[in-house]
Amino acid sequence: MPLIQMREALRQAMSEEMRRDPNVFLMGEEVAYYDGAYKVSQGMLAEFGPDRVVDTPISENGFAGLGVGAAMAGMRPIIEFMTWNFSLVAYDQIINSAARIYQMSAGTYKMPMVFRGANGHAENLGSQHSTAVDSLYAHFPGLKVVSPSTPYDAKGLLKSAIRDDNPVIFLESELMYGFKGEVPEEEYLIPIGKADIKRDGTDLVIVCWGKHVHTCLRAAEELAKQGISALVLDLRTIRPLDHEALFAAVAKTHRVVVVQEGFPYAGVGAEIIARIQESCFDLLDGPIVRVTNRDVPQPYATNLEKLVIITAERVIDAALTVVGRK
Amino acid sequence: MPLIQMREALRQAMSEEMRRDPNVFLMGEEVAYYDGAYKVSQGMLAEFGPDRVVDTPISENGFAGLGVGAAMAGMRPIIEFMTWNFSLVAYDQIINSAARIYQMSAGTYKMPMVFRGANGHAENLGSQHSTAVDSLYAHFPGLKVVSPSTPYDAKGLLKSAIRDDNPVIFLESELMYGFKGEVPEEEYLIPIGKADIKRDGTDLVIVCWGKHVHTCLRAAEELAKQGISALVLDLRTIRPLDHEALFAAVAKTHRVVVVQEGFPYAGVGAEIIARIQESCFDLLDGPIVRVTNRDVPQPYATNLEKLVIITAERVIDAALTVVGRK
Amino acid sequence: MTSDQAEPTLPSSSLPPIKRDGLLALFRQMLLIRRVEELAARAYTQRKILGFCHLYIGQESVAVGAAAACIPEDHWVTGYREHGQAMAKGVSARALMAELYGKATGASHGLGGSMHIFDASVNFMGGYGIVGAHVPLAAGVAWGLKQRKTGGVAVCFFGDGAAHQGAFFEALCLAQLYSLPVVFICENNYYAMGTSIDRQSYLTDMSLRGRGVGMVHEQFQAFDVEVVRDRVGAAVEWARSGKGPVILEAVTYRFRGHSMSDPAKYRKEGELEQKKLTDPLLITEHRLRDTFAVTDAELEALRAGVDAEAEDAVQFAEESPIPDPSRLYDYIYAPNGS
Amino acid sequence: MTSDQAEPTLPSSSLPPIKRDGLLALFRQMLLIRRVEELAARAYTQRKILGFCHLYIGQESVAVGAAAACIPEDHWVTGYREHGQAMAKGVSARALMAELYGKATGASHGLGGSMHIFDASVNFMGGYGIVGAHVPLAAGVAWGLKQRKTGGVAVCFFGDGAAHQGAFFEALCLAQLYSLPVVFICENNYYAMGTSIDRQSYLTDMSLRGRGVGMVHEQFQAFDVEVVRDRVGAAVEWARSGKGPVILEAVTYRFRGHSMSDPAKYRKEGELEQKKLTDPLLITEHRLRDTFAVTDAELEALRAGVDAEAEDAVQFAEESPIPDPSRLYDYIYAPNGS
Ligand SMILES: Cc1ncc(C[n+]2csc(CCOP(=O)(O)OP(=O)(O)O)c2C)c(N)n1
Ligand SMILES: Cc1ncc(C[n+]2csc(CCOP(=O)(O)OP(=O)(O)O)c2C)c(N)n1
Ligand SMILES: [Mg+2]
Ligand SMILES: [Mg+2]
Repeated sequence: MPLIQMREALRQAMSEEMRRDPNVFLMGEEVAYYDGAYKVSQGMLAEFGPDRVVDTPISENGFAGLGVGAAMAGMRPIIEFMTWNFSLVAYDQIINSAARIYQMSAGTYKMPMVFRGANGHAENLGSQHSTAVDSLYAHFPGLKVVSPSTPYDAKGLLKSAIRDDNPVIFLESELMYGFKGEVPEEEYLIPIGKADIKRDGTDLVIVCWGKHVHTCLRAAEELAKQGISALVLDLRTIRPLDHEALFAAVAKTHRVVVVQEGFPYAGVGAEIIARIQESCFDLLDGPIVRVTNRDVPQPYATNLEKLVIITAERVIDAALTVVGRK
Repeated sequence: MPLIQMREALRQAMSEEMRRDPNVFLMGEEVAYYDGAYKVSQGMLAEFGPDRVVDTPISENGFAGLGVGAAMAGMRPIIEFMTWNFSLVAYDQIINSAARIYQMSAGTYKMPMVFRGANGHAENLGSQHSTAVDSLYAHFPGLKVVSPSTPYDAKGLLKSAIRDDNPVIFLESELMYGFKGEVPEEEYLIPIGKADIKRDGTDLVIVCWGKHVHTCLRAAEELAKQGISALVLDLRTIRPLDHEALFAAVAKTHRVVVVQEGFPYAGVGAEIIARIQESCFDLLDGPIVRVTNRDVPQPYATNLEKLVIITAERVIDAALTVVGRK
Repeated sequence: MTSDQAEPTLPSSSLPPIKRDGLLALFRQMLLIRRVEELAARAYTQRKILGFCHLYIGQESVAVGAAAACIPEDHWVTGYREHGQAMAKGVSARALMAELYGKATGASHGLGGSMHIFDASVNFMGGYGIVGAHVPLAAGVAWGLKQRKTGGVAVCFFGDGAAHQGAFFEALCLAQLYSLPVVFICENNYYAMGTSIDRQSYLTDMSLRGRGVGMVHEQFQAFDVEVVRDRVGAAVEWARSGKGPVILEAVTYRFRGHSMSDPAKYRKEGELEQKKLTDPLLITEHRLRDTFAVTDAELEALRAGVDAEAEDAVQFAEESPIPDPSRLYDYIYAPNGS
Repeated sequence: MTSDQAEPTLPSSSLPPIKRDGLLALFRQMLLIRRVEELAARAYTQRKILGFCHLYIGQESVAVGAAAACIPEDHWVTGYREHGQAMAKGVSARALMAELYGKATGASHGLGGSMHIFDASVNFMGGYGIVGAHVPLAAGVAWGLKQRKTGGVAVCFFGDGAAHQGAFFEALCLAQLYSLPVVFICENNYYAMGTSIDRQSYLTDMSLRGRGVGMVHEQFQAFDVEVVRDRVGAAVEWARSGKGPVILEAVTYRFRGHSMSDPAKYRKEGELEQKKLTDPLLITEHRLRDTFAVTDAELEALRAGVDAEAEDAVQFAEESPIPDPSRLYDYIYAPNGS
């Protein structure tokens, strides 16, 4: 299987779907002429032309809403936010338009569209450019929220997202665009809503998604050396949650660490804890431990930033705590 | 003590603080000439004049940002959103400006301001006008989030919020503006960050805030008739959470119901559950039960709406479940 | 870098002058909207209609004149004060009234209510409650109509208040940049809730927003349905011919409060009475009598028909079933491939 | 309802013509900014400065000319490309460079970085990363300055790209409605990242946005620092005298990529070379020589002084301590009454 970068996998997904369906188009800042701020859409303008790979001015609220309207008029837009930080100026359009029109029109207008871009912290970008938006979107019925951790998953999930008749929030990571993985030549889809065991284990489950799946895999490796067998469950889809996979992992291990980028308060991690304790209370040997960013706005300086973000060490610590070794 | 409406209590708080400090001003849609969309600011234009009670065009993003800038220039703005639904178009200003400037300027510019308005569902307003924004703001360090349930609390908390040197999100309720309660003539403050036991009890704690404190008190009364003694803990402040009061109530009752308006996924309720299980795991007799809105966009029709919102019956049900009577 | 660009002006429309039957039909439509809303107001006071209910009374000439200038392939997107546009575009009085009643037979099956009317069969795309937020949607609809080469134009209605929202501005920029077939119609009814236009804005002609983005713009007095038909006609022709978007300001007036709970004390003394002299229904009735010699008897018959249709809508709404609770979870996610 | 309003134009400023020493000082300031940024670029390639680093090289005349037109009581609010404005307003090269290095001695103690420079002692109010979002802040600063009768004016810098954001538009509307003492300066450097002005906008003169809201507006070529001083001078006088806000477009050009990672391949063939002929440093150097007979020796001495100051800033940054980890939680909430 060819080894390709995450950005190429995403590009393949978009290009294949655009070849398949003339209604799919990509719109966002610098996606066309510049070949993408992070080169995700490199070469797509050349293949599909300026009507289907569309540069916008800096008007996230405007072009998010434009995407919604286009979806209602029969298109299948892919709206790229250069990073999800900038989606906050378009928040109303995503919540009050994209997520709600299908319901408030009683099914008259479907919303087949994808919002995608880089989520969460990159490096030394400071507080305004490091927001993880997972919970801000997962909160709302009407949206699906996906966050892949490998090129393989990214391609299969993005293709499913583009074919989905509902608005899908697709969370990528700037730090992962160059990450390589195997992706088959032949077409495949990965269903939205299915978690994936990235490493099996018996002593505890580490629940994670997106870029921190790799942090967790590194932690699991280290834990293995200490004789602790960690199951790394990659949710892949944040909304809807794959209860079956989640609860099965809890039933198997009885101990849980949840790793969630971003702030703890009312984050996705809190939701996972709430659901596990609601449904698997008696299966738990002890409290679930969360690993999140420290609860402070992201500072610029490297030494402070390192204190704030999630590291394998912090995941290991949490794992040792839940297995009673700390 | 005089019995006054919630709207009057809020007005007293603002007026007293405006008399006390010339830098305090109120800005928002219809706050001045119209006397407030919900008459909260009735008469204030007459007393304070158009420089301090200021009508705006429909530009929430603009005037939220204007408030931030004014705070940086030494004012203490109170920014009214006619309802918090409309704050979603100003979301970026609240998150990326108000909540973060103090940190990213390393303390150079404080942000002494209040954003306030009606939160959550009113009646038959449909999906775009019924959003409970609690978790969308409580998620972010840098913000304080307050939600009073009585005129007494509202006045004391709003005065504290106006004097606070940080941005405070103040969540009121359209359905409660006419709600009456006793408010003393003499000045008082209620500190931000302190919960209040609105009814004591021993069998379970019902954690709640804002308008649903009353739903919970009704439920507690009904439960009492069935021989179940419920402690109703009114958080009053959602961020920062009063851990002391919360954990004490859990330690006392061992059984918890969390009542949170709005959607469940990554809501404030999930956070409360996460914190309790993190800190009081061994104190719990069984799973904490959440009562939230049903996880659907708010429908217009009354019969559907009633199925979606929180009712005393649903709280009673949850209480019976946690005490093992169901 | 150009320091300025010439501002083109909109020509007359090429629509033929309206004939007797045509004008009678427009009059009937305006009257029907008025009557249906009067009955809605009555039902509201009876608490059969709940929540917000924003009446269009006084502004009927705008929606009806615009509809007369459009073809069925044109798609409309509006704010929350949309009963008039919905009916003008073809939503039946029954479907509208049943929606206001929150009934399963309503245009949005009772899920939307007054602010969220939808009907794909007549290309009526709602009905939105966040002021200004639907304006980008209209640009997107125009994008879709253009890409799919439907020949249709998007028409977007919004108020003077909405012309202060960032979403509105961004939509103008995008529509102009991409030369989208969309006509923006600002219905300046002098007020955003209780705030008069001169208290919310330095400029009081919202079509001038177009100047800031290079868009063709025009303000016109919209009390006369024929004028509306001509000016909107010119604008949709412009957009349809590929020349790009247009922004119009239709100067109008609302006779009722902002919503049912608004006593509208903010009006100037005598202002309402003054404006009622230009009631669109009056103007068109005079035209019918003066130019087309329509008789009292004809008008009486027309009125009776309208009354019957409006009352029938109420009865339909009254008798319709409420939404089936089992459907509550049906509209969160669309089943794929449906 | 008025259909239009006369558009006033901005008079000349009443600033006295600049003298030899004055122009030398402006030249020195521009050169210092240039030099500091060149050293920042070097440090960036050495990975001593991280994250985003947007250089102002080529645009120095705008910030320095504007500063020459302002008084200390004027407050500045800017975007993320603000090294030049920060220094022009009085932030020291040391405090700037240390911030870029993420050191405790930086303007924002290492918490902000390149995009978030703050210094209350010179009324430099940052430094914001969300394009356009700081424009309403400037209106608010103006509100505060006006209410507190400080005599100060708010000055807001932003790019051509920012003039497409809703926040920007809403801020213009509010500033005009409330007649706030604020000067909006759009630095049109031809590009928003890789998108040239004519590819992002139908109108390419962003000062024309003012026409949509009735604001006094003017575009001018900003390569000559004296011209900037005059035009910004006229604008701040206008605002200070209570006449309301002004929007200016300063036509400029950035010589480097958007950020350090941008190879800027999107420029037209020969465009950069062409623009370098109007390098603000060149223009002013010629003026100094031609009009004020400044000698080679004088310029050499000036350059040496600038180099030394810039190198000193680097050394200061290098030697400064990193932020104390114990302070991580210090800046989430301000202690009340502090
Ligand atoms: C973003 C937002 N802010 C505020 C409101 C509350 N609101 C509803 S209608 C309205 C006035 C709108 O005025 P205008 O646009 O002139 O339309 P009109 O009501 O006159 O038709 C306001 C402030 C809202 N729905 N959305
Ligand atoms: C809301 C938002 N969208 C996108 C970005 C990413 N971004 C940063 S700078 C920039 C270009 C801005 O161009 P302009 O306003 O002309 O300023 P310049 O960089 O030329 O100084 C973009 C798109 C952002 N920071 N904020
Ligand atoms: Mg209006
Ligand atoms: Mg630029």
